[in-house]
Formats: sequence, structure tokens, C-alpha cells
Amino acid sequence: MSVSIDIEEVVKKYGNDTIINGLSLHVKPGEFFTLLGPSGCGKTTLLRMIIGFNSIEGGKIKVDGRVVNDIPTNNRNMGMVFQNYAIFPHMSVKENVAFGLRMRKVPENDIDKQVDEILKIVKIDHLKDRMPIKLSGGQQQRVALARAIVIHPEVLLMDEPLSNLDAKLRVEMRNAIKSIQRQINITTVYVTHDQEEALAISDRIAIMHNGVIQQIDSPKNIYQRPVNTFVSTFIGLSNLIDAEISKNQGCNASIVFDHGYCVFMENIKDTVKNGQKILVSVRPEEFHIRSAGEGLKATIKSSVFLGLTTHYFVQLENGQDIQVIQDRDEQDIIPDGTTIILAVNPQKINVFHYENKTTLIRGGKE
Amino acid sequence: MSVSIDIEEVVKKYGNDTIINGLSLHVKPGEFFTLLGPSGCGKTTLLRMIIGFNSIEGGKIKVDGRVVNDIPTNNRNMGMVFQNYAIFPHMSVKENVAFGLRMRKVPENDIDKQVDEILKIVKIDHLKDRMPIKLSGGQQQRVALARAIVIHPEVLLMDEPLSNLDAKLRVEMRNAIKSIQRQINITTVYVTHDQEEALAISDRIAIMHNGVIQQIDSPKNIYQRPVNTFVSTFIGLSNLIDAEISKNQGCNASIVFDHGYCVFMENIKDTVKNGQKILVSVRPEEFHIRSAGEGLKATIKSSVFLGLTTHYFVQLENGQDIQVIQDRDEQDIIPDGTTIILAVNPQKINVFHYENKTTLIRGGKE
Amino acid sequence: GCGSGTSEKPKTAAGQEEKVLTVYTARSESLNNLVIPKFEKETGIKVEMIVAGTGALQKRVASEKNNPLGDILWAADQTMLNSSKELFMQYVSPEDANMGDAFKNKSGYFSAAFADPTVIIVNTNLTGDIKVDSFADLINPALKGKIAFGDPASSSSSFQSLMAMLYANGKDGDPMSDEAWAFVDKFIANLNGKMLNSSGAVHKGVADGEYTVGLTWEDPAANYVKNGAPVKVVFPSEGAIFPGESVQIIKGCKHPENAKKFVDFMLSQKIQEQVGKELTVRPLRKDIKLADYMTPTASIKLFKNYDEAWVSDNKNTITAKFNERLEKSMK
Amino acid sequence: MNYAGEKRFTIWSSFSLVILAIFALFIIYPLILVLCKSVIDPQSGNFTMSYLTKFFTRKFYWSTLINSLQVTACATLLAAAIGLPMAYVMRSVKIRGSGFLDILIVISYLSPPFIGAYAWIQLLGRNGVVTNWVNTIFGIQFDGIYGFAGIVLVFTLQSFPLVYMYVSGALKNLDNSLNEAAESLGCTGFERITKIIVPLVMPTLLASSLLIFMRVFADFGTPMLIGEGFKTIPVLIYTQFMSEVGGDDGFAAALCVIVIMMTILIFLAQRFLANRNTYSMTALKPMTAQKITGVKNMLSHAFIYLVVGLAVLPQVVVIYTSFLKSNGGQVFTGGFALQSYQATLFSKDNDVIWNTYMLGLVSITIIVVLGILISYLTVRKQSPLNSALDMITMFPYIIPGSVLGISFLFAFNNPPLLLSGTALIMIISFAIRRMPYTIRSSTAIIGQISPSMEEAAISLGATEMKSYTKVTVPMMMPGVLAGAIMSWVTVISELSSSIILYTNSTQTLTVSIYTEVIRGNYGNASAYSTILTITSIVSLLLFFKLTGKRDISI
Ligand SMILES: Nc1ncnc2c1ncn2[C@@H]1O[C@H](COP(=O)(O)OP(=O)(O)OP(=O)(O)O)[C@@H](O)[C@H]1O
Ligand SMILES: Nc1ncnc2c1ncn2[C@@H]1O[C@H](COP(=O)(O)OP(=O)(O)OP(=O)(O)O)[C@@H](O)[C@H]1O
Ligand SMILES: [Fe+3]
Ligand SMILES: [Mg+2]
Ligand SMILES: [Mg+2]
Repeated sequence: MSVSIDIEEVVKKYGNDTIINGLSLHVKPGEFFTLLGPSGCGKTTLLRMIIGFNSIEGGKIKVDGRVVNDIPTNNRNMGMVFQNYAIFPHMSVKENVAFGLRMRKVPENDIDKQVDEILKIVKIDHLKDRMPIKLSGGQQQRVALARAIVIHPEVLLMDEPLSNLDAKLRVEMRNAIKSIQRQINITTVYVTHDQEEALAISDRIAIMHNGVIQQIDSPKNIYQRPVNTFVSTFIGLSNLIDAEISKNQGCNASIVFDHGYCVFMENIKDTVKNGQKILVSVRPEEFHIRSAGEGLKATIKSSVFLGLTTHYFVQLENGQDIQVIQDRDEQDIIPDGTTIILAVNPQKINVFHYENKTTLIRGGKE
Repeated sequence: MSVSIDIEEVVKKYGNDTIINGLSLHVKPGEFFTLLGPSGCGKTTLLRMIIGFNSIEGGKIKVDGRVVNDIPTNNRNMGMVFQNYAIFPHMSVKENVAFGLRMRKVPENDIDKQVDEILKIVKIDHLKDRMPIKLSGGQQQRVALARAIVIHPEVLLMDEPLSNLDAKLRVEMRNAIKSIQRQINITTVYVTHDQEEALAISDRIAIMHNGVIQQIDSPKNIYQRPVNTFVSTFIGLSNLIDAEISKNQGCNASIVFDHGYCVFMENIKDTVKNGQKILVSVRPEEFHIRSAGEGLKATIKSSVFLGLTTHYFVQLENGQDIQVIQDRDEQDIIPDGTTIILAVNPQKINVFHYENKTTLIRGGKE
Repeated sequence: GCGSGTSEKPKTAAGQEEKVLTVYTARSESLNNLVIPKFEKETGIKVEMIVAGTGALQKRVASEKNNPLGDILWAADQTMLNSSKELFMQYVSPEDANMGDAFKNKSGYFSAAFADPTVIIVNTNLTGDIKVDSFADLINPALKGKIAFGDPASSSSSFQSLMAMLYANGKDGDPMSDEAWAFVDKFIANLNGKMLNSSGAVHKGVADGEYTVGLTWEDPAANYVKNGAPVKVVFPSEGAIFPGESVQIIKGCKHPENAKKFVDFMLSQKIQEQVGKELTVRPLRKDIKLADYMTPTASIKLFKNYDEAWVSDNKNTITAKFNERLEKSMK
Repeated sequence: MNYAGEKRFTIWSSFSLVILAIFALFIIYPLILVLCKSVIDPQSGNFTMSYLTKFFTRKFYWSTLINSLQVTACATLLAAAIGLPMAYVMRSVKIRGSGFLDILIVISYLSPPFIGAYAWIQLLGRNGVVTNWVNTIFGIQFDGIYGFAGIVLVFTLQSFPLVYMYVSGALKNLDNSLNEAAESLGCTGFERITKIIVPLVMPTLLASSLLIFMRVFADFGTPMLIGEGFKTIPVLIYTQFMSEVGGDDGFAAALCVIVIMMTILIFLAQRFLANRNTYSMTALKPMTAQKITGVKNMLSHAFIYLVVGLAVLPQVVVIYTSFLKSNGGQVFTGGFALQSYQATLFSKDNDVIWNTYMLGLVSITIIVVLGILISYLTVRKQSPLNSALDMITMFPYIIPGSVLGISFLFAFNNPPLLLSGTALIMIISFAIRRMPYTIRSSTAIIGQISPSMEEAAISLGATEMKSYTKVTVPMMMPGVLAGAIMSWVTVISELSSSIILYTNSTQTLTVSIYTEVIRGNYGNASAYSTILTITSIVSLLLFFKLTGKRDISI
């Protein structure tokens, strides 16, 4: 019963600005699909095109194989949570949530039941009869969420639906969303700026940049095997360090950092050449801090305690500033000014072409 | 030149609902003070009382020792970033940001310079002449931020100013905010729902719940030594596990979990009695997963990959569900169903009174 | 204190009045256009005309009585104004002697200059073979709902028509007799609930073919005839009322001397003659010739026992009685 | 909104007091003079209830009140039922020539006194062009638009532009994402109007309905011309006050009291409802007109063009009439000629045009400045003083213009307030009579604006005054302009009080139209009316040019 969404070469222009230029993607039936990308990259615009609020200047959007470009929104059976909530100011919380059900002519009894249920899930059942103006920001956002979910649409579009909730509630809500989504198998397109959320909740993630999809992949692959430096630096923190390929014919390649630290790589593409300049991406938490041995020599400039972990701002010998994250398990906070040795794990690092910034790791898509 | 803020026994009522009932706190000059609390706990309300948009039903607010209850907002020299942005829709980005400077009669040249500068900091200088209607959610939020910061007020109040930005930008912005705040030494009250942000940016944090301050402390103390179970479970994840005190007269106490796992504690208050029921709070990342030895026996139910770490949903022998977080360093993901042993580090755990939920750790404030 | 008592009398240094005169006029445009420019030219006095309905002008004069802004009220007649004499200045023009006997300024306030008898206006396209010669014809069921009649409680012309009707049907010409009012009842029934609220709508309505007949006064009706509209003027065979439309000086006005000149001018031979020759109002000076499209005054039957003073004194009683009849006709 | 410093005496309190003083002088004082008459016996000078008793015991009189209420209720409902969808369609659908249509709609509100209703008689009277045409084609005996139905028709077509303008302004402030949210929840176009749009623009709808209600309730021109036996209370008042036969001032004053009481009741009801239904929004994304296709597009166009066509019909007829050849301006002899223009434009002195616009401009300036202030005070600075202000400013709208004119003459004809005969008295009467348009629409719009905008400005260091002028006022502009345009259009077509107050040097175009009409010279009247229409179109175009607005209800 769940539907697929195909976006084929769509174009969106605002006046003369082309925001999206020939974007394509496929969302599988029942999939939880997340759009991730920097502010202003076109996420909201794309969602609005799917539901039909934005005109489409080119290309097609298909739902279950049927082109919907010309179907009016109210016939598309899609639900949407708006970035600015868009709660009806003239209706109480309950009426807001019941609105979609009323439109669907659900019997009054059932409406009450379903509204009560969803309000409990989003934890605002005690505010049932409040008017929106008397709600806090997070409460409003939850009304918007409940309103979109309660109608069990075929397609659910959510634009940063949890951005104004506290961490704990956000985790609860995202679990609730995920379980409802699974239960009734709604094809869902989700926009968030919270990477942890994206990684935790999504079946697949699309990373967008300037209206262009950079990578579509499972959360794990996106995180571990970014296809280019944009994805690598956008998802989680990544330090990009200059290095060179060292390759004797026939055998696998190594990477050599400035000052000679050399790491043997098993998964580098065969196309690389000896001496080729590359960018090595190392996540801050992938560094092992040592006091001596093989590795990049560095000095600790400052540190920030972040509860679970500690962030170090570190300077390499070549002058590059990088960040290193150390778990709470390891020693107490290392004082500023200490010289350390940073080692990397060849399985966990990524290597990119110096010029076009795409991955040089085998199996990584380009 | 920076000012302190004293809030003394303030009361806020909406009609018959008392939202805040006699809240007091002190913000030091130049301090970066963060309010953290669940959605609807009264954070926005408190900010609005400080700046003077909400009436005060009781108590006093002092700035630099002077009661400001009756001073009109525009004479308070406070800046505010609103949760709903409150951008002037009829002014371009530039005009929005310049507004406060104009009001201060800054010469036109300087205005241009300062606006350009701040727009660069918040990375929307290319959108200078856009009207707000043509901005994405995150871009709007950055306008609001720039507008409040550019006037360099004595007190800066920010209500979730970064909630609609992507993770990377959020880190950049919070660093920018922090460095501006330091540079000109603005006393800042900040509301966020992002704990990491709160921990990273704040000098001190106040945890609010239902209009009541639970704890005011440095980020580290808040995280490591929560005064009660609310704070402990609100900030970061905490598993609360039942246990008992075992204490032979004179010497220090141990805690004994169900099934006999016993941990010797050095920092428990002397007032505890042998056999007293307690709650032990253990953060998911504080568990050591072992395959054998001393510890709590548990079974892995499921796991989620979260990039930096892996979350395990685990069931203890006594049936309680708890969460455990393992670093990427440790082994590959442990399969569901595996039986494990969980050990705790006595230095890192917290112990609370079973009934009134307050801390039993020495030095922890109550 | 009223304005006239203060020192700022608009007199020039020589003790002469400013050469201006403010005239409140409800008279027809043709009359204004003929008379006013002539007056200005002859006397060098600039006339400022305030043109409005009779009622509005009367009200204006009354409201301004502490500080009159107008000099001349050129509207209404003695019947209507007698009850508010105190608003006007007494003045009998030297020309008064030359006026017809019935139209001499006996009160001292109101100088009747022209007359506008009550008439029936008939649309010749619509009457077909319905005979309309008299008031009696107006209760013909064939005319039911086709009669244009104004509200006698507010329109002076309709009031005069009502008076004519009452005199025509009263027992022995007694307008307050039951017979008179019985006729009014029938007339009201034949109006079929239609009563116009503006006297202008009566003749305009008939001329436009909205109504077949209307009760109005001669000037506009004759003017339509003159301009070629499909209407004719009928003097009801029972008789007509012949009110002397007067001109009066407002008490305490700023330019009494100019105003007097204006009154004199109205009654002068030259003007009376010219109006008689060119327009559709009847001059009241003795021995003035009328234009040939006008019904000769001699052939108009008047009510012998018409008593202007009585009508003037009793107009409120009459309108109240009419309203009562009207109310009774409503279910 | 609650400011900490609210309780103290601020600049706003002094504004309130000054404005209140102005209104007390120019409304309360003259009114009291008039209203005293309603309960004082002119002979004995004693208190009497006889006038009121007379009204309520005689069906002849009280039936006019019933008539008025019926006509008013019908016309108000119909006007709202037409104006609202018009505004919605024009805002949401791209209509060809919408800018032009907007002007036509405004112009149709500028119904020249008397002549507008007369144009309907020419079309739909017993001998009307359309009547004859319909009667011959269908062989029926349609008896013209006289009476109840006709009055309702004319009032409706005359009034819907007000709803249209106001609602259009309010829609501009409505956040489109609410619309979209409804649509995503499965709400169809029509339901969206009833469930979302109407409730959200309710304050504006109520405000405009109130104005229509009061305007229709107090209008005597139309029922006077086409009412025939159907008498409404304003006609009764007018005829009592303006009677040529000796009306009864006391009774007329009592009638005024009744009308004023009625309208105060309506006003209070409206305020009660509007206050309960005000929702602030901030339209970062207002509705934009979309191109649509197919049947919907055709229906939208058909609806708009039909209504606008009907509404401007009287104007067209009047313009047409102005070019007809006639005898003495009364009897049209067939054929066309410019004689009416010769008789008006070229032969008489044309100060009337200048007067109309000069007086109008001064008045509209006063109206806009005070209107914006008053609406702000009454919405954002709620206090008993400002509530009183809100109510009092509606009085001049309620009171029949002629009554107001007379009361002005009465009150300001003595030193030290010797104003009668001056241009000032005309301006004051224009300004206070037509201000409610601007006040109502501004008040409605201000309720929609989220207070957080002002708060933001204040937090940036703006004084309340600055935040008001720099932020609130610009954001109010759609509503203010909607009202100001209506004020403007009605100022330059004001008649009923100017007819009492004008002098030769302050005669306006409408007075000229009126004076021509009352002596039956419809040719000249039409010519004047055409001049009024055309010059006001020009004034509107000029206004948009100067303010850089492209569509009229911005
Ligand atoms: N005008 C009002 N009338 C009545 N209750 C209100 C009003 N405004 C807010 N509240 C209630 O007061 C409480 C505190 O609101 P506030 O906006 O301060 O919360 P908050 O801590 O900022 O929450 P969030 O993180 O969701 O923005 C909420 O429960 C809210 O429902
Ligand atoms: N009506 C418009 N006219 C012109 N440009 C627009 C309009 N609406 C949005 N844009 C621009 O299009 C781009 C994409 O906007 P969109 O709202 O889709 O961003 P987004 O990815 O949702 O960002 P955010 O995370 O900040 O909400 C932005 O650069 C924005 O400035
Ligand atoms: Fe967030
Ligand atoms: Mg967005
Ligand atoms: Mg909040």
C-alpha cells in the first residue's frame, strides 16, 4: 500500500535564480528518506515541490509511477510538517489536530480517539484545549507534528519537525515518528539539520548542496564512506590533511603525510599514481592520541569539555589546525601546550582526489 | 562595563496559571549564561520578563543592581533573538540588520560597515538585498541573529537562535557568538535545546523544570554531578538503577545492586544508612562492556549505529531496560542477544536519595 | 451674542456695503440663470448662490440664525414660512404696489415674485385612453400604482397638491370635511403603497415613463413640455392652488441693502416681463404677458374659499391627519 | 502586549487625550446639542419622552426601523458574500487586467449621490432599458427595481467594494503556509475559504460589515429614490429634519437617538466578536496569485467580470448619459453631444474641481494620520480611555450626514468657535465622517500583526514611537491603504453634510451634481459626475504611481 516517489530532473527557479537544476532521486515505498544539507541548499524547496506548493519549472515528480505535477495538493494525500509550524491560530490544539480528520470525514467519535492518542504520543494531551498563541515554541511544533501524522497520509513530508524540542524530547519524538512510520509504512521524506537524528532515523540519506544531490546512501555509508570532501566535512567533523600517494608498481598504495608519517592502505583505487597529491579525511574521533611512536606530531592549543567527550584544538607540525576528540575513557584532559603524536586507523580514514575532491576509496561511489 | 542581572523571586502568571513562582538567579557581568529545560518549562517567558515584554507579577529584576521592572524596554539596552525570528517582513536583510544601528543614530557609513561585517560572520552577506520572504528558514534565523548582535547591547538574550541551522553552521555560529560575546563582554542569557551547544558555549548553565531552577552550575558540574535525578536524566542520557547502601559503621559506604554487584564509593555522604534504598545514575557511555567478571549481567536487545558511537538497548537481569553507548574504538558492533557484563566506574556514577531524588554525593549541592 | 452685533460689519470705509450678496435658492436653474446674471450686471453686486432643496435651505437659515451667512432666501412661500417669520427681516419693496392684489406683501416679510400652481403631469405615451383631467380621475383603478406622488409631510409641492385635492373634494369646499378625507383614502389606496420621497422624482419619474401621472407644480412640468418630453400639463378641473413663491431677506444678514435691491429687482417690470416671456413660471406683477406655451392664467380655476393663512396655521394638523390615513392603509 | 512601563503616563496617553478632546469638541458637543432636543419639549423646556413614545407606539414610524434593519441586514450579508470571494479570487488567482478591475471596483464605491440610484432607474426602472428588454423578450411584467429588492440590490453592489478592499488588505497579511497546511490536510479550495480564510480575516470582515451596516443603515439617498412606499428610518429622519412643510426637529432628533442606539449596539457586538476572533500572524509568505487553467479559471474570470461589470454599470450609464444630446439638460432627444460638458466644464467656474481635491487632500491627510494613531491606541494600548475613543470615532459615521451638518452649523456658528462658512468646517466634517473607514481597516489589520515585530524593534533600541512608525505602520500599510482609499473615495463624493455646510468658495463636485439633480438637469449632473469619476481615477493612478504600488489593495 505504500508508494514510491520518483523525482526526475526537476528544475526550480525563483525568478532568474535557479535553485534546483535537474535533480533526480528515488524514494522507495515505505522508506524513511532524509534530506540533509546546509541552510539554504533547497531542502524546503524540494519538499514543497513534492507536495505541490511550489511550481515545477522542469522535470517530473511521480508518486507510485503516476506523474503528479498537475494534481492539486489536496488530492495528493500527502502530509507535511512545516518549518514554521503553520498552526491555525484560530483553532485550539485539538481542533488543529482534528482538522485533517474532519476533512476526511472521519466520524466524530473516531476523531476524538485518534486525536487523544496522537496528543499523548507527542505529550501535549494536557494542552488539548489551549489556543496556539498560548503555547511555547516546542509545544507548537508538536501540534504541527501531530496534525500531519494523525491523518496517516501516503507520503509524509517533514521539515525540521523537531528543531525546537529539547534533546530528550527530540529523541522520544523521533522514536515515535519512526515507529508510527514503520507501523503504517508511510513513505517519508524528512528534513533535518541534526545529523545524529538523520543517522538514527533514516533508511537512506541524501546529502544536498546548492540544489545538487551529493550522495544518497545508508546512514552508515554516508558517515563512513563519503563520496567527496563536501559530504565528509558536512557529516560529522572531518580534518582534511594533505598527503601523497606512495605506490610501488603492482602492489597496494600507501599514503605519506608531510614529515613522513606513512600509512598502508588496502582499499585505495588502482587508478592512483605514485606521488599523486591527495586529501586525507580523518574524523576527530578517529585519531589515537599517543605520547610517542609513529604518527603526526602535534601540539594541543586548547580544549573544550563536552560531557561525553573532550574536544582538542590541535596544531600539526605543518601549521594546519585540526580537531581531535577524545573519549572520556582515556586519560584526564591533556593540558594545553602538550606535544602529542596522532595516529590514524587506515580502515577508518578516507582519501580524496586533490583537485576534484571525490573519493579514491574502492567501492565508494563517485 | 558589562552588567550583572539579578532575578529575585519573580512570579509570572498567565491568567490563573502560575508559570514561574518565585524564581531567583544571578548572572555575573559578562557571563554567558544558558537556560536549559524541557519544552514549555518557561525559558522564553523568563527571557521576555528580563527584557520587559512580559509583565512581572511579583519579584524584581535588577540590572547592575538597579531594579528595571519599570524601565521601558527600549531604555534597557538589551538585544534579543526571538524564537520565531520576528524579522521585519517589509525590510530587506540589510535594513533589518541596520535597524538597531539606525535607532542608535550610528552614522550611515559605519552602519554599512558594521552590517557588512556581521552579515559576513553569519554568512549571508550575499543575501544582503533580499527580502525576508525569499530566505530559507536558516537564513531568516541568521538575519535575526545578526540583527541582535550588531547593536552590541549590554545584555544579549537569545532564544534558540541556532535551532534551524545545520550542525556545521551551528558550530560555526556558536563559536562566532561566543567570540563576539567575549570580545565585547556582553552579559548573555541563552536558551537552547541543544545540550552539546549549552555545554560548549556556556560559562554557567541553569536547568529549569516547570518554572523552577533545578541547578545552576558550570557545564562540567552539571554534567558530572547533577543535583537530582531530573538534571541527571535531562542532561545527557542516564540510566537510573535501583540499589542499596551497604555500610559498616565508621567506614565508607558501598552500593549493592540487585544480584549482588557491589561497588565501593569514596564520595558518598555520611548521612546515608546501611540498607538505605538508593537510585544509581549511570550514563550509557560510563558502562564498560565486558564478556566476563564482576558487574551487572545484561542482554543486548538491539543497537543503533550513530557514527561516532553505537547505542545498545540492553536488558538487565532484573528486567530493567537500559542504554549503553560504546565508542567506535571498541570492537565491532556486538550482535543482538549476546549476554554481556556491565561494569561501572565509582568515580563517574551518581547516587540519589530514593524518595526525594536528590544527590547523595558529597559536595553535590542539594 | 450674535454675529450681527459685533463691529465687523462688512462695510467699506465709505459706509457702503461690500458688493456681494449670498442667495440661498431652491429655484429652478432656468430661473436662476435668467435672473442672477442680470442682477449682477445691473447692480455690480456679485451674487454667491447656494443651491439646495427648499427644506435644506430653510434648515440652514434656521441653524445660522445667530450668525446668518446668507442674505436672501429665495425658496418656499408664505404658507410654509409664516410660522418662522422671526428668521426674516421685514421689507416691503417699493415695487410691491405693482403686484397683483392677491400677491401683495401683506405680512411685511414675504415678497411673492412668481407663482407655481399645482398641476397634474401626464405622460402622453402611457396614458393611452385613460382620461386624466381632474383629481377624481386619479382614483381610477386603471391608474393603480402608476401615480407619482411625493410625501406631503415633507415636500411642499405635494402638500399643496394635497391641499388642492382636499379643497376639491371637501363638502362645500371644506378641506377638513369627512368627504375630503374619504377621497384621500381612496387616493392613497390607488397609490398602491408607492410614495416618493423627493418632489423632484415626481415630474422626472413621469417624464421618464416610470409613472403615468404625477402631482407636481407647474414650472418643471411645463419645462418638460417646452423641452419636448412626452408629457402634458393638466390643471385639474376642480381647481388649483396658486401659491406666490416668495423671496425674503434673512434677518441680521450681512448685506441688507444689497438684499433689498435684489427683492426690488425681482419684482421689477423688466424681470417679471422677461420671465413671463421666456420661462415656465408665472410672474405676479399686474398685466404681464405669458409665453404662449403656458396655460393662460385666466383659464385656471382657483378655489374660492382657499385660505392661505388657515393652511399655513394648520399645516401640521393636516400632515398628521394624512399620515394617520396612510398608516391605516398599511396592513 | 504588556509593557513594563505601561501604567505610567506616556506619550500615548497624551495622544489619546488630544484626540479625545478633538472628538469631544467636534462630535460630542454638537451631538449633545442635537440630542437634547429629543428629550426636551421646545415649548416648555421640560424633559419629555413623548417623541420616543410617539415613535414606538405608531406602526407608521416603527415600521421604518424594521424596514431599515431588513434592508441593511440583507445588503450587508450579500455584500460580504460577494466581496469576500472576490477578494480571495483576486488574491489567489491571476485574473487578466486585475489592476484595472481593482480601480473599477473602487470607483464603483464612489457612487455619486442620487445619480447612481437614478442610473439604476434608467436601467431597471419601470421604463428602464433592461426592464423593457427583459419584458419584451420574456413577455413578463417585471415592475422595476423599486422597493425592498431594488434597495438591497443597489446597496449590495454599492457596498461590496468595501468588503473587497478590506479583506484584500487582510489577505495580504495572511501567512500562506496556513493555507498550504490546510491544503496538505486535504482541504479543498472552497472549504479552505470557510474553514481557514474566513475565520482568519474575520476581524476585517466584521469591521467592513460593520461599516457597510452603518452606511446602509444611515443612507437615505437610495431608498429615497427607489424606495417608493418602502420607507426607511434615515428617510424618515431626513424628511423630518429637512421638511419643507414644517417637520419636527424634536422628533427627528429622537429618531437620531434611536439610530445611534441601534448602531452602538451593533458596534459593540462587532467589537465583541472581533476581539474574540483576532489572531496575530506574520505573513513572511503572503498569498500570491497563481495562474490556473481550465474551468476554474473561466469561472473565476466570469465571476469577477460579472460582479465588476454590474458594479460599474451605473457609472457607465452616467458617463453615457453625460454625452447625450438633450433639451435643457432634462429631456434627451437622441444623439450625442458635448453640450453637458459645455454647460459645466466650460461655462461655469471650475473651482469646484479644485475645491473637491483641495478639501479632499487636506481631509485625507488628517484621516490617515489620526486613523493610524487611533487604531494603534485602541488595539495595542487598551484602556478605558482608548475604548471610549474607539467608540466615539464611530459616531460621526453613524449619524446621518445631514444631521451632523446641521449640528455643526448649530454649534460652530458663534464666537469663539466661528467656523461656519469656512473651508475648515468642511474639512473637519469630511475628516471625522470618513475617518472610520481608515480606523476600522487599520484596527483590523493591526490585530493581525504579531506583537513580536514591535518587540523586536523595541529590543533593538527603538522607542515605542519609532517602532510604531518604522515597523508597525509600514506593516499596517495594506490595511491602512485599503481604508484610506475608501476614505478618499467617500470624501470626494461626500454630500449630505457638505450640502449643509458649503458656501460658494467651498462648493464641491458632489454638491454640483446634487444641485443639478434636484432641478432635474441630469445631463449636467452626469457631466459633473463623469468629471468626478475620471478625476478620481486619475487621483488613484497618481497615488499608485507616487507610492510605487502596483496593485490597489496593497
Ligand atoms: N499567553 C499564554 N497564556 C497561557 N499560557 C502560556 C502563554 N504563553 C505561554 N504559556 C505557557 O507557559 C509555559 C511556558 O512557556 P514558554 O514559552 O516560556 O516555554 P519555553 O520554555 O520557552 O518552551 P519551548 O522550549 O517549547 O519554547 C508553557 O507551558 C506555555 O504553554
Ligand atoms: N521566494 C523565493 N525567492 C527567491 N529565492 C528564494 C525564495 N525562497 C527561497 N529562496 C532561496 O532558495 C534557496 C533554497 O531555499 P530553501 O528554503 O529550500 O532552503 P532550505 O534548504 O530549506 O534551507 P534551511 O535549512 O535554511 O531551511 C535559498 O537560498 C533561499 O534564499
Ligand atoms: Fe537542533
Ligand atoms: Mg528550510
Ligand atoms: Mg520558547
